[in-house]
Amino acid sequence: MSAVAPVAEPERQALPGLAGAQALGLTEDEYALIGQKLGREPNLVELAMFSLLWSEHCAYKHSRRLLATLPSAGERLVMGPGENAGAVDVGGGLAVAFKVESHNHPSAVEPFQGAATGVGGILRDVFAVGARPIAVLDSLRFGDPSSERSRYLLDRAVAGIGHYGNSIGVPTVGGEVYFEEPYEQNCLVNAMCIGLAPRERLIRSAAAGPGNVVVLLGASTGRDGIGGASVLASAELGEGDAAKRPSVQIGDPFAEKKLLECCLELLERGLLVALQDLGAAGLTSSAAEMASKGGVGVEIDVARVPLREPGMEPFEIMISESQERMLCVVAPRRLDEVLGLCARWETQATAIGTITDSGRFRVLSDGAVVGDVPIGALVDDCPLYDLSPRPPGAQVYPAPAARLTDADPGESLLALLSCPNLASRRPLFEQYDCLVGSRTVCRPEQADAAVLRLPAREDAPRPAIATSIDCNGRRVACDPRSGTREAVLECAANLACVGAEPLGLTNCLNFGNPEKALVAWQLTEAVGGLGEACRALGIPVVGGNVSLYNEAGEGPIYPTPVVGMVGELPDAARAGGLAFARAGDGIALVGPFAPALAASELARLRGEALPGGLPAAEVAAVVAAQAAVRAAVRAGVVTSAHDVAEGGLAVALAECCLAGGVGAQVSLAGRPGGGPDEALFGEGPGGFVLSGPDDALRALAAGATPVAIIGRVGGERLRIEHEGEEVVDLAVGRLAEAHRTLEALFS
Amino acid sequence: MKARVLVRPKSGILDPQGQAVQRALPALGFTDVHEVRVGRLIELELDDPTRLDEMCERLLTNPLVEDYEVLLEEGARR
Amino acid sequence: MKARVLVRPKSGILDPQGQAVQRALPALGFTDVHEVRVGRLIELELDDPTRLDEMCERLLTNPLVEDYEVLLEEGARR
Amino acid sequence: MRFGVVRFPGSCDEVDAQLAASRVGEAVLLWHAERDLGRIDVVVVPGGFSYGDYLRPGAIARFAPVMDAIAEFARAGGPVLGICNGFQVLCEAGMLPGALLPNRGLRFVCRQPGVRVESTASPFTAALAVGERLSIPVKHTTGCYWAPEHQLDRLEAENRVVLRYCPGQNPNGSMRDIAGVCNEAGNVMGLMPHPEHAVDQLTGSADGLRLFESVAQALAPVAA
Ligand SMILES: Nc1ncnc2c1ncn2[C@@H]1O[C@H](COP(=O)(O)OP(=O)(O)O)[C@@H](O)[C@H]1O
Ligand SMILES: [Mg+2]
Repeated sequence: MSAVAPVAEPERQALPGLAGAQALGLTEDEYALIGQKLGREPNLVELAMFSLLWSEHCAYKHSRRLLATLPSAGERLVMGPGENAGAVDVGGGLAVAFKVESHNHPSAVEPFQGAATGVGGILRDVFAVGARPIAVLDSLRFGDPSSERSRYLLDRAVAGIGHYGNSIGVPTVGGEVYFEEPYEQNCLVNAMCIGLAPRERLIRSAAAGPGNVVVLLGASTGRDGIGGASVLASAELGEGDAAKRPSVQIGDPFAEKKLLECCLELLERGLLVALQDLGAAGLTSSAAEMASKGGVGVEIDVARVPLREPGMEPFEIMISESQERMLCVVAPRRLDEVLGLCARWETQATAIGTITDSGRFRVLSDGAVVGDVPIGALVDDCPLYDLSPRPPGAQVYPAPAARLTDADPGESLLALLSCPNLASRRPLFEQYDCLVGSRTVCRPEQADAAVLRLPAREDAPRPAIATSIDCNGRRVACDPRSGTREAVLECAANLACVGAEPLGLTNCLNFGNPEKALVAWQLTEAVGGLGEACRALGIPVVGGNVSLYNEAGEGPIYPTPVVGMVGELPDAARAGGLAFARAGDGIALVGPFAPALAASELARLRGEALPGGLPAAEVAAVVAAQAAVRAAVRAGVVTSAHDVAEGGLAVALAECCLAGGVGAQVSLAGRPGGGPDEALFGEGPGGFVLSGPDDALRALAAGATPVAIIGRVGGERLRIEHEGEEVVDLAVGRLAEAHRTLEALFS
Repeated sequence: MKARVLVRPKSGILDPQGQAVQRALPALGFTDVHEVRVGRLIELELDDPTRLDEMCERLLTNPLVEDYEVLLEEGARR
Repeated sequence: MKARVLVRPKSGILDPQGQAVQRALPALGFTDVHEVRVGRLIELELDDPTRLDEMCERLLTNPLVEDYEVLLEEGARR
Repeated sequence: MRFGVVRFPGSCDEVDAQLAASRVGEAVLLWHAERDLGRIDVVVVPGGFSYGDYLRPGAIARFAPVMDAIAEFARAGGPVLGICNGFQVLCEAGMLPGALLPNRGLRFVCRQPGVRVESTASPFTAALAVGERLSIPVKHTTGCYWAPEHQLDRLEAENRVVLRYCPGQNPNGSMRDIAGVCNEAGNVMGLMPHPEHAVDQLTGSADGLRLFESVAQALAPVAA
């Protein structure tokens, strides 16, 4: 095509052509477009770079237009989507950065390393913006634990998360796990990280200053995950997975701990112009994105990159996904100081290139040009695709297997407490250090959200943040718009129960193949519901991640838009717990709760088909109820607060009893015509169980929020009456025994 | 009979333990060690060694990231 | 030259890893394994094997709870 | 009253230990590569994963330059507290008897067991009473305390088992429920529970602070 072919060793530069492009996952049109942008055919290095940056994983080609509809502005927003992690202001000159990301396909291939490197990756995103990671949360989905594969994935993924988080010294303070058949072949492993930084020290990733030096920090580069981004993250899993295995990445939390401390100290001393993590597509994406954001060019010499394996080709070096590496831009006069500090932290640091004003990404190998592409073409010119959504005529997901028949309410309650989706998560979270950092005020199972203390400030001696991560994929499968709205409301409800007000939200959209009309519809509806709920709460989406093509065998996973939220509370000492604690306290059901059995956990146990829709929640009324609960908790007038979620009111009551080791007597009235099961086990947003002195509970009714005093704390049994008839009478010890079933999966 | 299975990280696979040990050696005065890999040793007392490979592949090792080698007690064979 | 150090828990020291492996075997159809011990394998590439014992005693093993054995590449000697 | 808290590459709880110690005195971090401790009254070898816990927990850290200075400090009678990874380091260094083996359950365990004070022979428990029950979290994978039977007998006879897990609450299979021991002179103590994570009721318990207060009190006449 053009005469300005790059100078290079000719044998390395045989042109891969269209066939090569297709092998790397590009379409014919995309290949033609690359030729147009370059004015010639790309060589292997260039094509490898394009194939990754133009992959779904990096270019968001099927989701970017949808994401643009999400609210991303707000009073407290410091940094929104587009940076490695978004951030909100938490007062006192501090900002909290946070993001959730998926590592689904690597975890399906090798769960321990997949989950571990997932944590490592999200930590880097957070310290890349200059924030010290202070908490991790995990969100997991597996098939039913009756399958050996699911148990293996669960066991190893949990071990991997713990291994990385514990070793690097960041507490894992919360998370969630669901077991549903559609995740059997395609598990989900999402990890969220929260970081803390002085507001003015947050750094962006835009490179600047032609002549500045590009320094690679951290581990040596090996053949890890070569093709990982395009092969593992963007293609459906299926036959031949074994062949993808050699690209497994091994996490080294020790290396990352040093890298983390080193980067934070470099920033604290003001030695860096820009900082960026190396994630998917390695050097290619990090350098290209930094240059693109800064409107500059970049030159990298692959011969200077420290290698772990001999004989690596330039293209391999450019796209390797070796872990525990960062890229930074440094002014030449600061270089020695930077290298010295890195040596002290035993972190390898190598000048591998320079910032230029060419607007081009030039790859050199020992000085010879082996690739030369316009940065704009790489980063911005990937074609975006419109989705072709079509709602399904009927529910496409099969009914879950029936596990419970002819049960009375007491038996149903025990079955629910012991079912894998509701049983105590203790066997998981005891494998995570939830304490390191000395900030953890509310640990797992003590409250609905984790609470982390912030440094004291003049107007507040014990300020804190709260965080939660949520999504019930089965409900999203029933109704992607309502289900996603519910996930956001559930997250905010958890925050309200500890007394926290939401500040911002991050999300990870785990969906199937967006080229299918059904998945396109799920995605469109879910993003619509996400935006609606955020607007109702008045909070921005600060960032997130999209993981598509989550299918294997029988079809797509349940659409799973995982929502992570961060909120603030003025006084950590008043953080609300969920435990019933004082005999004699009244128990109130608060909020516009309209329980329905369709799509509930009980319906799942009974093997009922998924309905094609959920009742529309009155979002404004739910938000108002959250505000009322939050105010009561903050005022310190109630003893406990817990939201009603999976398993309905009876399970919520049982959880409050279990947390406090005390019983309760409750009397319920039902909807006319509705039986006890609906009142006890029906689900829906907007319900809270509060305990405390009766007058404090009654005072809650001053607003428009419905409040009903339904019982009293005390004794050693949970007794529930429905319409005057006793339907549950169980010792708390019996509830505890039922709740412990997950232990068996980890022995 | 006794069998030993030596399990090591595959070549090309990152071995953080080996690296850490290697970096620690010079300070102890061992300056001539060029490479260290850390793996696992599994010693078994069993009757029938014919299925050892299967055992290694299914349970004892992670074939994605590890290689192994079986050493049998002298005189024994599979 | 190459050296291998095999490290195992001393007899009498509880080896929960070995026990866990042993418990897992019957379910996979391996019913004839009477004992399993899990230890460490350290492979070194070094010039001079004479100080290997010292290296083992000071760093590579904890002599209180571990035994070791050194295997040298064939033909090599200390 | 000045605490020095060691920072190895891979330490995680050193800042928490520094914060805890600074509730009763001054506290500074000691870089692993230093050979000189400076003016220090108490050394804390903190928790975490020094050198990634690679090879064996504590195996590499014990050769850090700062450890020679700490051994010297201990020989001169200076109080040294090894917490979790620090306990492992002190055992590997031969400054405390025994070894820490993988937990019986083979998994990391983060839990808040009850711990009983068994001896006041160490300055870290001198101000406590034998039989007191403390609530202090543990979090580790390699915390099963082991020593030969005859040595355990001797430790008990010499009053050197400082802390035990309360009955039924041993999280790791430690022999004789041992959670912490001290050296012959009593000035070097190691324990698996993390007293630095139990210094404030707000984060769960303040019982661990007692150990820091105890050593401060023990040293008070000297420091004065
Ligand atoms: N679902 C989403 N909602 C909002 N922002 C998103 C979402 N998915 C991705 N983003 C934003 O798009 C940018 C690119 O994401 P990603 O490629 O995952 O970043 P990185 O390479 O740093 O991991 C990030 O700023 C991220 O926050
Ligand atoms: Mg990033």
